[in-house]
Amino acid sequence: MIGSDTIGLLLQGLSHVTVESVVMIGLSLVLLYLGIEKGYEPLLLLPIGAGCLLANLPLSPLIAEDGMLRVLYDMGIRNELFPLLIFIGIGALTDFGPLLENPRLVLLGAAGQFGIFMTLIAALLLGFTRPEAASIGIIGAIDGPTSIYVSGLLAPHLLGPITVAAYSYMSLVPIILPPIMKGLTTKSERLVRMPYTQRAITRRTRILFPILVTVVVGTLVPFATPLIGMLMLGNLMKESGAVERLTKASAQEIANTVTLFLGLAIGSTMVGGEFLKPRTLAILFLGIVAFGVDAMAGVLFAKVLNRLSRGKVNPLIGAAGISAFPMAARVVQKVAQEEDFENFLLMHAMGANAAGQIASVVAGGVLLALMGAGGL
Amino acid sequence: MIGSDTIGLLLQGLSHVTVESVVMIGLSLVLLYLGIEKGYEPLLLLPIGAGCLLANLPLSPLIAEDGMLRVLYDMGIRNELFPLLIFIGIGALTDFGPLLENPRLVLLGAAGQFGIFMTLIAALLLGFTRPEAASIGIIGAIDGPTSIYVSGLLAPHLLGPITVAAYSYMSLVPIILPPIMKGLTTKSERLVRMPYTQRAITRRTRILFPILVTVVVGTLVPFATPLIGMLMLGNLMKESGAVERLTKASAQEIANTVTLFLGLAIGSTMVGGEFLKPRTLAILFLGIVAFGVDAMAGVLFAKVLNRLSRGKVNPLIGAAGISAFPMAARVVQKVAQEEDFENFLLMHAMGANAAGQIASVVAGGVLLALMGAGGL
Amino acid sequence: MIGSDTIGLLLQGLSHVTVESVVMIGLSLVLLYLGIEKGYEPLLLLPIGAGCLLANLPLSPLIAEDGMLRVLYDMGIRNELFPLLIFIGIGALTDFGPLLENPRLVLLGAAGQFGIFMTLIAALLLGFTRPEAASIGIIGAIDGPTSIYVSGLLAPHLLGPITVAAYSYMSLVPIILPPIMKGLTTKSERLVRMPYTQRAITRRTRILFPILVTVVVGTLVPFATPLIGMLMLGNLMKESGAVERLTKASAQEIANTVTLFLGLAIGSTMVGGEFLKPRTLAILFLGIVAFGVDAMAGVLFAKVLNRLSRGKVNPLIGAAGISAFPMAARVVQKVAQEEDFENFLLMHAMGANAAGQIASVVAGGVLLALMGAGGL
Amino acid sequence: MENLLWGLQTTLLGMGLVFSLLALMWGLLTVALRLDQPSEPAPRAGGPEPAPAAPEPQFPPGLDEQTMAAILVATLAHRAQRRREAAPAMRSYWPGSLLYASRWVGAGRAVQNHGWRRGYR
Amino acid sequence: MENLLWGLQTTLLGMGLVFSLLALMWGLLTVALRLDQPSEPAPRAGGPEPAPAAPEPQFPPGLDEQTMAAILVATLAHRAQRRREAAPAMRSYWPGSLLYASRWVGAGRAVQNHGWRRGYR
Amino acid sequence: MENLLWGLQTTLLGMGLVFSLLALMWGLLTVALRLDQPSEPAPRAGGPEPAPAAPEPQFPPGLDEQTMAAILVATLAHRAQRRREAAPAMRSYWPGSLLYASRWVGAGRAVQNHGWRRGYR
Ligand code: NA
Ligand code: NA
Ligand code: NA
Repeated sequence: MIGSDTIGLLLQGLSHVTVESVVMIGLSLVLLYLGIEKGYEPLLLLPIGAGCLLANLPLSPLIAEDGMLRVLYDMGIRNELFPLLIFIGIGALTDFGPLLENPRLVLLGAAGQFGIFMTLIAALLLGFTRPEAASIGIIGAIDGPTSIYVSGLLAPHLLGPITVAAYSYMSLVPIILPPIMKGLTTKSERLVRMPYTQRAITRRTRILFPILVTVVVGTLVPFATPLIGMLMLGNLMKESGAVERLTKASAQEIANTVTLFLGLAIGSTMVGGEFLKPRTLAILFLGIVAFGVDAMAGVLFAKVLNRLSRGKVNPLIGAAGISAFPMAARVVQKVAQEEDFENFLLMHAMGANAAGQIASVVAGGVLLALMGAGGL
Repeated sequence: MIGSDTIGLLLQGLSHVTVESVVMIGLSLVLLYLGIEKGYEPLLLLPIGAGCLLANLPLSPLIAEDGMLRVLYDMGIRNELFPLLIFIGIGALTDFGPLLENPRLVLLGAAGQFGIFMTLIAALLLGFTRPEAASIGIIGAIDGPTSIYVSGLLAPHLLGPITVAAYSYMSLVPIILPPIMKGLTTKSERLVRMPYTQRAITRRTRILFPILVTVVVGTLVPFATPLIGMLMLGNLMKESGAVERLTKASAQEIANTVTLFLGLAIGSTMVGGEFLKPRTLAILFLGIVAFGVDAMAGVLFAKVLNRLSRGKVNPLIGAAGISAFPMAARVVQKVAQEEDFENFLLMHAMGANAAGQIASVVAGGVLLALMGAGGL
Repeated sequence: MIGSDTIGLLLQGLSHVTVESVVMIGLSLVLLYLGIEKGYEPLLLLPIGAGCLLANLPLSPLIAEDGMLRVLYDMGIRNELFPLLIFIGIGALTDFGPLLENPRLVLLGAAGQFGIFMTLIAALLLGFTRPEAASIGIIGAIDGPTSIYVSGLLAPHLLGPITVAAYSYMSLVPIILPPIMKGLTTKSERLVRMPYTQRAITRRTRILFPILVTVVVGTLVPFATPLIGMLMLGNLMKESGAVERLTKASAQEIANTVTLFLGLAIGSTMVGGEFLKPRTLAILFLGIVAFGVDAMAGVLFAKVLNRLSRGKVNPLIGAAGISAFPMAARVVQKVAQEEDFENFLLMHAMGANAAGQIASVVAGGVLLALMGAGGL
Repeated sequence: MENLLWGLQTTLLGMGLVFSLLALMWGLLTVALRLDQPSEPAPRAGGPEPAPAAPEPQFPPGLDEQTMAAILVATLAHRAQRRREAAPAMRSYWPGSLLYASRWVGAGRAVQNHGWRRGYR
Repeated sequence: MENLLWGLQTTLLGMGLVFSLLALMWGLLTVALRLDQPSEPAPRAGGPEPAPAAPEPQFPPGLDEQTMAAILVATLAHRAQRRREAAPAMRSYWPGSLLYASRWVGAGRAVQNHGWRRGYR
Repeated sequence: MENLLWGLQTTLLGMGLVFSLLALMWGLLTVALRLDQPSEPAPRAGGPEPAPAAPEPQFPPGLDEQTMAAILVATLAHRAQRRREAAPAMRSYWPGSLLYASRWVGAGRAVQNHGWRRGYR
């Protein structure tokens, strides 16, 4: 028999609407707006926004036990499977050729990770714990899956804001970088043309490169093995040309499916009270610090190289060392062309950018090692 | 040493053949025949038939512990992941434009759910328990994933016959509907031409629609959040046009893979003694009741609208409110053309049909809420 | 505070490099070389090599708890899901037409499994346990997923070397088979032309064939149900023509994704001390025995058929009965053409080859039954 | 008997809820659509401008209209053929989907394109 | 020693089972194929009708046979090129698969198309 | 305060490690690339041979250069159109990827193609 209490129970959805949930739904609408209308990394922000919206509906069964969003979270976030699978696809789409043609660019990638550590210190000063600070710092890797992987291990409760910050700012790279690049360089520096080598990269080298990097980095920083291993596995599959079916599957079917699941699952971690704390704002603020410091360090280091090489290095390409593959390289080319339309820096910038990609992963592993070794 | 008992053990397959298993294998052959030769929803009936066949072979390791069919069941049926993933794909393939052009059609979708509750009462009278009766009633949603989702929660032991009934009758819609439509309408009613509005639906509206529906339905009927949320997520991805890769993955790779796994897993629940009970026949009978009552209620309600609008609504489109997307709309157009070859009802029928799709999901959530609130 | 011990901890990767891990990494490089440069089944050997490399890096987190390679292993190797999914795709790509046109070729498939049992005996003599010997023998099935399935059940610790042996030798079929074929046949035998029947195979027969085989084999050898069931499910989907989307998904998206995961997971089982034992060499040696005995038995049995049919059977097609689908059939055609350019044996060889595919699966099931019944 | 009563209550409550929810959606939709209209400036203000005259086709010497037409037909036929042969991955919309059928739908609409609000019988 | 005995038994039993099962399958197939034949009405009854004569090709004025051929060749070459370039998803059958090779297979069959039962050497 | 100290230490150690690792990689790469060079025999030894003269284009009678060009253009335009329309699955490389842009990249390189080691300003 259906009693009078049933009616009350039927309205329990409405009665569980809270201020927090309304604010969070508003926030998810903002994420959807940024993704759809503003075009900020829609492949990630749309699923994250949708996951956030669905998780904050009152009494949402999707995040209850056996709820779909929780199933997805357990399937690939808790064990870090999803970001690693995405890395295979990224590796399959990355061309390390420009880096191989000009190996000295490797160092630019290292400089572009300085923001990670500055942000870590800033986060400590704001009162975050060490693992939290390291997770926030990793926004400065400016590489989505690396941020997800590291913060998923060190501070899973901050996964939501960190991922959102990482991807949002990454899509803002064309806006964030140019003022920094112009402010730190002189016009004559920006006019430097960089010559190209005649060096032809053999297929053998292209195949050996990912293997070599995996073995060296993996041996010296075991914590980086999963990240660098999957990135280089994808690259090896592409360069070998022997397993086109697998390369395509990694870069398309697997990457698309995992991106959708990953976004939904990360969005579902952004629930009400846990998210709506001042620290979320602090993370968003620290994220922009991370991007800025990265770019500055990259450009300044490139200026040093410029001096050392007696003017043969255009300092602009330092900004491509921050990672944000491959947008940063295009921004560099655009800024260079504003000064000299015929200056063709793209391939050098691509080299620095690929170096930044590797350096981000290395920095992620180093950070995990430092936390695992002496920080926890 | 291989002894004489080994020979006996080798023949244990043959010795475990039972009457039930033979009957079930025969039944699986019928399902395969319906799917392959008759073309009744082969995408579902072929995997279901195959799953049923493989599960009923003697001592089948596929349904033993760690057997593949059981693994698939645990992967996506027990936690309802598979029907929800399929809903993303359905949403990505559904065009709510015709409904937005003519929002009053929404009510036709509501009328087309009457069969759910009539069937529930009939099932109660036949002696089914309340959760079983509700699960059987949901066949009247005339929407595959909704039926699987609801009966998977309320009465998983009936999942097999309910799914088979839902999909079989759905493919019979072109045969079931016309006599009901013709019997309940007059020739002059069937001749009514419905004019089209000049209304243009902006992209903004198309994007806001899925979000709005998710928030409203999810807040008022939390039990419907997973179903409506995933349907609308797929639609949002499509209409946004910002994540084509994810839309394609949802509608193709994910949908295809999940359909295969879902069918196999559901087929594997139809095992011998558990299935071969009079109640299975009763479910098949009640399923046809559900379809009939749905169609009648839809047409009769459209007749009421016809009166209220002074003859501007063709009652035939009521039959499209039952869901069975998108077959029902085509059947309506075909019946209308038999009377007047130039009558172009398709877009109105599509609107009613999309309304039926939403209403089915809402009805599924309402049913779960009523069961959760006062019925269990 | 970071103390002096941290520096030691940071170098723990280097300090955990062992002789075994270096040797294993060298071995993984050999596998990658064979796959990429030599083209030995790169779809499997590249992922296996990569998995082996990544698992043997010092302190590899990929094989720690919740490490990605372990997650993949648990996802699809422990429960045998992956090889069975691959079998669906193989079934979808196999054409049993040539076998149906000439059903007597079925027996050639049976003869081609003799190597399984000879190898089993040889392995017993070398001191392997019974389950290990059976797992090594199954290399003689000359069918990748069957080897993985059977050895995964009987001796999972030998999965790595057995899979590597199975796939490596399979890609060597064009080198292994011709000398055996030529050594065991006379020139006049190799010149035999085999006529073709006029028999047209109806669609009905093509659809009934996979169902019939599943029911018969599954009833008589329940242990073979998963293997034969999935192979025939794929074939049924293809021949029915009713579920093209599912067929395509099985043969492409699912097959590609699972192949990658399967290879990585199997590679990750080949870790240091466990692998570097004399028994691994023994397995590689026994594998080549299995291939040789299979081919010999197939050719000799075909010679018997040649006598019985008064010279109407070309003994070369016996070599196609070993399975190794579809390479073996092409090798047969090539050897036959060396003697008589116009001799067109391909379709007969394809028939024998398809028979070998079925017989391999049957033999795998029989072996499991014998082990389960009297051998463990 | 108690079950029957429960069933009737469920029916009443269930259909009531379904209808109310969809009616609410109708209301919201109507409001949303009304809000949406003003954002589109009336496109008819001032009447449509005459379309610019199509440029006269120019043929290179030695390539007359017939040849051009043949090339065009061959290309179009080939394109259609490719489209038919193509795997599902190539199609933006599935065959049989609403969008794919848009030309037919368009034709049907053209026949009946009368305003919804104006009297029509 | 015991192991060896067990191995021999396994071999005997195993090969026996494999052969029996496949022989059983042979029998079933033979029966199934025999049952299948009657359902096809003999297609030769009355002899095959002569194929209708191919229509004479019609060329539009100004577009002679050479031009038509050139257009055809360009289109076919382009199609083949597209096919080669296409991702695997575009192919109905995998390269090297039996079905893809059907023309070659057909040719080979044509050479040797003699009844299986009639004497042939 | 202790946290700050830890942070500074982490920064020092972290950036030091990152720089060392990448410097190590630079060294290894340089060695690897140097080892790689000899395997390619100097292609310039003896100077490049003159390319064989392109064969003169042959036109069938009735199909002049203009028509050929028209056919070619139609085919190329169609191909480009197909490529643009194609689903991602059809493209070997994603639009915007480095490889897809190879012609532009090539052009840019041609402008600046001077040896890295030779003096250049
Ligand atoms: Na970075
Ligand atoms: Na419905
Ligand atoms: Na075999």
